[in-house]
Amino acid sequence: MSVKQLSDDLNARRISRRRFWQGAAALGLTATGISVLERGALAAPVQFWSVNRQDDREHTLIVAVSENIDTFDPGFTVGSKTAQTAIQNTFDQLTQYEIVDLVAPDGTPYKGVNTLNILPMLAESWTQDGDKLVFTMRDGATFSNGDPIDANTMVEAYKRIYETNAVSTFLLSMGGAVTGADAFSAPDAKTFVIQMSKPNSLVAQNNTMHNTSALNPNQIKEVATEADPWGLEFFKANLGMGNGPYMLESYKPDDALVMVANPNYYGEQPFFTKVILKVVPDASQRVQLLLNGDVDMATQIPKQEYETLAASDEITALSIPSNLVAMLEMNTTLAPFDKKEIRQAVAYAVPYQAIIDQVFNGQATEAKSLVPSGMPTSDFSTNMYTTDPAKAKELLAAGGYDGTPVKLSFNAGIPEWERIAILVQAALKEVGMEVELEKLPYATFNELEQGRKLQMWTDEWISWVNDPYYHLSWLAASTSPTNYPSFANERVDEIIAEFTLSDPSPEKDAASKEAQAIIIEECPYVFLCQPNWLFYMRSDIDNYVYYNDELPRYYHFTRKSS
Amino acid sequence: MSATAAQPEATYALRPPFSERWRQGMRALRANPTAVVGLVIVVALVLIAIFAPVIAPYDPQKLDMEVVSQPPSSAHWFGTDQFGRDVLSLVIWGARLDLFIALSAVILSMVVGTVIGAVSAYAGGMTDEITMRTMDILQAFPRFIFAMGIAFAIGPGIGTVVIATSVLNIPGYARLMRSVMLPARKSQYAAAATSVGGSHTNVLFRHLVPNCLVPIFVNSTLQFGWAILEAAGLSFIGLGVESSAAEWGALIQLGFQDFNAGHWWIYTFPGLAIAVAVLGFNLLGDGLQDMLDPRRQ
Amino acid sequence: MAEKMTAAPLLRVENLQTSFFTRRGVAKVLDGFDLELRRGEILGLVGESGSGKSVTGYSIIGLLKHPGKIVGGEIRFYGSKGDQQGIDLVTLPAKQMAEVRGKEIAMIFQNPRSCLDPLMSVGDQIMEVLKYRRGMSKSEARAECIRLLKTVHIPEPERRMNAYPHQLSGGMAQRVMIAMAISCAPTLLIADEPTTGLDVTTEHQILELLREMRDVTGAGIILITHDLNMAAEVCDRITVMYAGNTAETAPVETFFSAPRHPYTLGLLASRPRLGEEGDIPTIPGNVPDLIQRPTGCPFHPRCRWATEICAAQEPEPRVIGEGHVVACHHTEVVARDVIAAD
Amino acid sequence: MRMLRYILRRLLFLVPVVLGSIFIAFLLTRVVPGNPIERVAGPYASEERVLEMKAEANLDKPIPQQFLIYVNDLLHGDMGMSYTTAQPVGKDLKERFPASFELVMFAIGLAIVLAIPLGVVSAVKRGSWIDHVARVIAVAGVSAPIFWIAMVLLSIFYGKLGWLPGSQGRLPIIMSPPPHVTGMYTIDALLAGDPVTFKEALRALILPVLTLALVSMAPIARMTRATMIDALDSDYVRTATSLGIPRRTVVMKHAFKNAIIPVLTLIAGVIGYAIGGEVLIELIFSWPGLGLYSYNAIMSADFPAVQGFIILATCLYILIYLIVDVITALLDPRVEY
Repeated sequence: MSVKQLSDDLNARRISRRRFWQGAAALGLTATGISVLERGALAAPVQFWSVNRQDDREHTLIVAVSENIDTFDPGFTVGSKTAQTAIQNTFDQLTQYEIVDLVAPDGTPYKGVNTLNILPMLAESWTQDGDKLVFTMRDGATFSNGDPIDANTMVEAYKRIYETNAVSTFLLSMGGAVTGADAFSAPDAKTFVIQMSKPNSLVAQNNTMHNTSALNPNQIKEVATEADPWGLEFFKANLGMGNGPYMLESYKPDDALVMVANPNYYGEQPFFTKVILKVVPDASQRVQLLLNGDVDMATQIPKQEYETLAASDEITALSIPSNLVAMLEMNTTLAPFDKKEIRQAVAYAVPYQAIIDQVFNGQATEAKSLVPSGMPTSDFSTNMYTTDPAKAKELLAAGGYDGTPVKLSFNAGIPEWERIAILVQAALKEVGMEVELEKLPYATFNELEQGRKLQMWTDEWISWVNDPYYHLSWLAASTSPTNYPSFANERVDEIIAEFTLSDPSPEKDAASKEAQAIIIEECPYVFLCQPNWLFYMRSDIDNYVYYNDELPRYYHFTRKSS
Repeated sequence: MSATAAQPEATYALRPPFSERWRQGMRALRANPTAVVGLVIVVALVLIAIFAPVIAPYDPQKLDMEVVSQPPSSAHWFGTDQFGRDVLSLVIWGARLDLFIALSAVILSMVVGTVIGAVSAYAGGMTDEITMRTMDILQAFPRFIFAMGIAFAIGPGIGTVVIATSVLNIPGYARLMRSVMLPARKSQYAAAATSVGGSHTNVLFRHLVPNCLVPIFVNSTLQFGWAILEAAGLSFIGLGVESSAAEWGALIQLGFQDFNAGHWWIYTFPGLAIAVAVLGFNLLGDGLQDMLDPRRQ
Repeated sequence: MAEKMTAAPLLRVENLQTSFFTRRGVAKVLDGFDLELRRGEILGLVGESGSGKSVTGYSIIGLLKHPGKIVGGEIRFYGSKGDQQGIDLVTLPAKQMAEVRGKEIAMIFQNPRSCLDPLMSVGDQIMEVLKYRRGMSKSEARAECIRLLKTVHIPEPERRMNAYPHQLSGGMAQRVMIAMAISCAPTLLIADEPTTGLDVTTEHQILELLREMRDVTGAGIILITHDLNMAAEVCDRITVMYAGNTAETAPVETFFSAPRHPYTLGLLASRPRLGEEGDIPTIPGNVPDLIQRPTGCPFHPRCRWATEICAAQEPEPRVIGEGHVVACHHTEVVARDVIAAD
Repeated sequence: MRMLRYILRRLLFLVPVVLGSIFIAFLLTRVVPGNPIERVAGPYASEERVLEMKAEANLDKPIPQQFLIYVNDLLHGDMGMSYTTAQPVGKDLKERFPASFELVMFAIGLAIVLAIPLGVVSAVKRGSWIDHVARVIAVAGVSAPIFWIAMVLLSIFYGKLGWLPGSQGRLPIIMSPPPHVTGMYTIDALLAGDPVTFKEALRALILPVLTLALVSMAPIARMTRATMIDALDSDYVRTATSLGIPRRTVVMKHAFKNAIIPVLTLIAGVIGYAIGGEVLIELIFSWPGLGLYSYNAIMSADFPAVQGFIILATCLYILIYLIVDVITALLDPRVEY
């Protein structure tokens, strides 16, 4: 019998409250834990009688989201934004970024984060001591059932990430920074230590993300089976017991995910006691719901909706510069894009301004290097590509393009890609390159992209860590799993290997610029633009904080009283 | 069989030749206004499709950033889309592509289906049994999902749409063909032909098939409408033809991206085009069905 | 027999014109057709397919289907009350016509099994008529239904009542039809090829039953048939129709002993006779196109006695004997030839 | 008892059809290029992990063996785990079914209520202007693309007028569903005596139901008209008329009853079509039913989910036909059972 099953049973009234208490005690839950569970469990069925329901509308935040959960396992979330958001709001990490006041280019003040200043969160304080990250654990931090969190909890949790070969392993061990599960230790219950292979600033930044969320070791033990000692099956389908400001109340795929405030949270209770992530698959319907006030926020809104939403008095539309780069990518191992001249010809043919104006409603800035403008060492100076059909024709001829039509593939789920593809198709046709558009369901697209089977395609990238080497490691290192154009350049590989984990230095910055210049010249990516991060909420919602992982933290939000 | 005394009892052998029935049908058409409306629409569509290059005021593939998302005007009767393409021209060229897709899908399913049905009816026995059970299975499949599955499996493109929309029509044709064939097989046609020494294949295709074609032809008219709708549906969820193609479903899909911006003309006109076309084929098919069915004259 | 001949007329059809407005043109299916029926008489209406026999029946009972329409003439019906004036069924408003149907005039059809609602038991169908037409309660209707079924000699009526049409033989179904038809004691019964599709024994039984019904109810019966043998078996008088006209009317004995219309002669010659071998002579040619009717006598293109006048002028019916009426320009010539041949 | 035997016999007869559909569903997912594991694993998973996952899903085995394993699992009530919801497919389908069923039943109910009178009137007034208008009305519904109708209806009745709820699923977002009994919110709300939830559930149904009903109407109306014309022209209707039975009774009792039997079979087909065919409606109305589930499953190459859905839909289709057959057998004394 598991906690979840127990609460489900109570929920469905299959068992009496007495049996519930007995069962809970048998499971070894503390009294607080039981009461929390009971409250959570009873919440739903009691509710249907409260016809009012409008009562708590004030403190209920409703968000229209586009997709279901793919996995609830913090170690493995890379796809679904809904999953990442749920995890981010139900788990605290050891550290967090400092929140600062910023001003958008259009003059709107907003809150963002300073990625250079990492503050404690679950930890009471932290320091970097050479090749060691030392965290002092907070007193009184517990999981939502009351189980205490100490350094040993963290060791277990990080061990799970490494033992299960989770995606987070990739983040933490970037550049060989953290090599194995034995890098995590707890000299005492209050002290948690991460041992790095050499001093660097990357691990501390990577460590602020939801992928390092710590699962409750007690719960892992409970759900583990012999074949599955880390409970992979369970945590894929079920959100682990969290330690953050919210806890999961219910989740029904294609319907809604509901979170409620965690009464055992060590920090301040959030303004919104309930957050409903409502799945609305059709993008224009999400906008309709937002415009009509049935939801407070809507995510994954196509860029072309900006004008409509920004024009509404009832909507706050934030347009915030972001490090996201929209790119046209070419497979450097497939003809005709195995020739540099052909790739450069494409870069000269692309109608950059039309894309910014027509596709992104002007809510984008030019992008001229792989390292985006908001990231240290970004260098646009060597980029000479402008929309120049004559030059493009010249280069096509120089590259010996034989007129074979090429395929431009894109992910059907994102309307911007379709629009970009149509514009690029027309532009390339003008310079003599026949392009067939291939609109692919995201599953097929992802598979073909990961399998390096696409010829030319559109995609985007944002680095959660604001570090050029982190960024280059993902996109330009020849061994990177996400270097989809299969770009391989010895010098770039060398630079990445040498400087990714090194301390800041003028040479490090210069090397980054050198690598950028090489990538611009070799042109595996055509940088279309840097779209702004657009965020929409009803005007009565306040206190949005922009994080560069783009996941909203609902505990910051408040509702203005009318 | 309800035979009113006013008409001589129709027997299979006594049915007038096709040309006579066709003439009767044409006469009947005049007495059936809804079918006439259908016929007029269909003929108009076919003409538009054939003469698209002449009729269309603009090149439908010409992007023009100067006139993006313009509402209907004297220069652009149906307005322009997000890429400055002329919606009227797109809709006109769309008739060509959509009719082509529908025609291909109908022909494909008709050919495959009728051959299966004819062979099955003619062969009888186990072959018939197995074929018809297979058709049962196919018919029990959720239609659109199956089309989606096929489209997903073979990837996007015109050929995909044709195949995806045609596969599940096959059982309908096979069944129809078989039901028409079974009585026909026993009739004089087959007996006469085999008695003068025709081979089986010969008998099957030279004599029996032509006599079964009328109901199949009528059914196809109705299938046309379905094929257009299904192709549009596939385009809507992104499993259809190339995004930039002048296909009604693809145009609606692009138009819907600007739904909230109030650019109604981008999705309304292709939508109306589909509605009118499907209505035309349905009314015509409906009318033909009435007219060619001797009982409902 | 003789006193029946002098009985009061029940129905007099005069110059009836029924046309079918088809897409090809107007088909004059009945073109000035005359007929007279007396009470208690069985009149045989014979002719080839398409001669307008059934249309006559439908015209009388008012069941012509679109696009058929009565365009002229009179159907004077003298009803059960023996009204001297009679009522003209052609001009009778639809509502009153519906009153007449079933109660005064009933009709039985060919293919009796398809004439019964397949989803209702025969008892329910008969009781339905009794309920609507005679205002009977359920129990009354049930009793009456059993009585009616007994009348038409259906064994075990209580059990048969629950049978569905598909469970009945054709003969049984026709008996049920007759039971329904006589349920309101109509004065006129039209039987349209009532034995088509029945075997010879059953055919005989049904005809016998019809005669019995006439004897019991005193109704006049029009028996529509293409089978002269059948007409001979049961009818008092026979009217031969050709292309919507009356060719010849005669008492049954005269009809067979002294037929005078060329078409009648043809029909008689082409009827199959028991025990005869060899080719049955057929009437050459086809039934004329009713949309483009031949001028003059409609039979002239097929008639071996035809002369110029036949093509020019339509023959008027002439009385040539006791109840014997013939519409032919050459009755005398035909009579001479026939007698000579005998 | 005889009926029971009839049903059993029919069920037995359907076994090969179900097996066949399982096979085709299986085959369909296997001809998809690539396989879902790589996508599920993501770009970051190590190669061993991918192989391990493939082995877990039996995708490393030859296809015939995969099929046998699948059928064996099916026989044990296991339809596999969905890659997209991380839940057993059987559980997913069970959860989604009531949402779709409620939608389809209301829609077909509405379609029947509208289409059958249209067809009857058309047939009775055959050739008149009423007939022509009724036929155009019936056909018009099926002429426009379903997603187009849905979007336009939403923009009018939600966006512009605000009369009806938008694309928010089966209940207003902040309402929780009534206690689960049937899973159909309208019925469950009534059972719980909760008029507010009932009203809201009904309101949420209006637009999707209307959209689906519009496209389901045409075939029903067309078939009703045809069978009604046949029935009105039939010998038994002529008999009833010749006996002076009132026209109303002739039309409604004799003609209609006979005409409706073939229409029932057609309705079964329409229901079957609707259960698999309201994908686009569920997508646009955020309706958490089988259509949206199968849509997500296909778009993410979720083999077990796609297979499970197809098998369920096929079985439902067959079941509906069986029910109609039984109804027909009860209505029509000619059917032997």
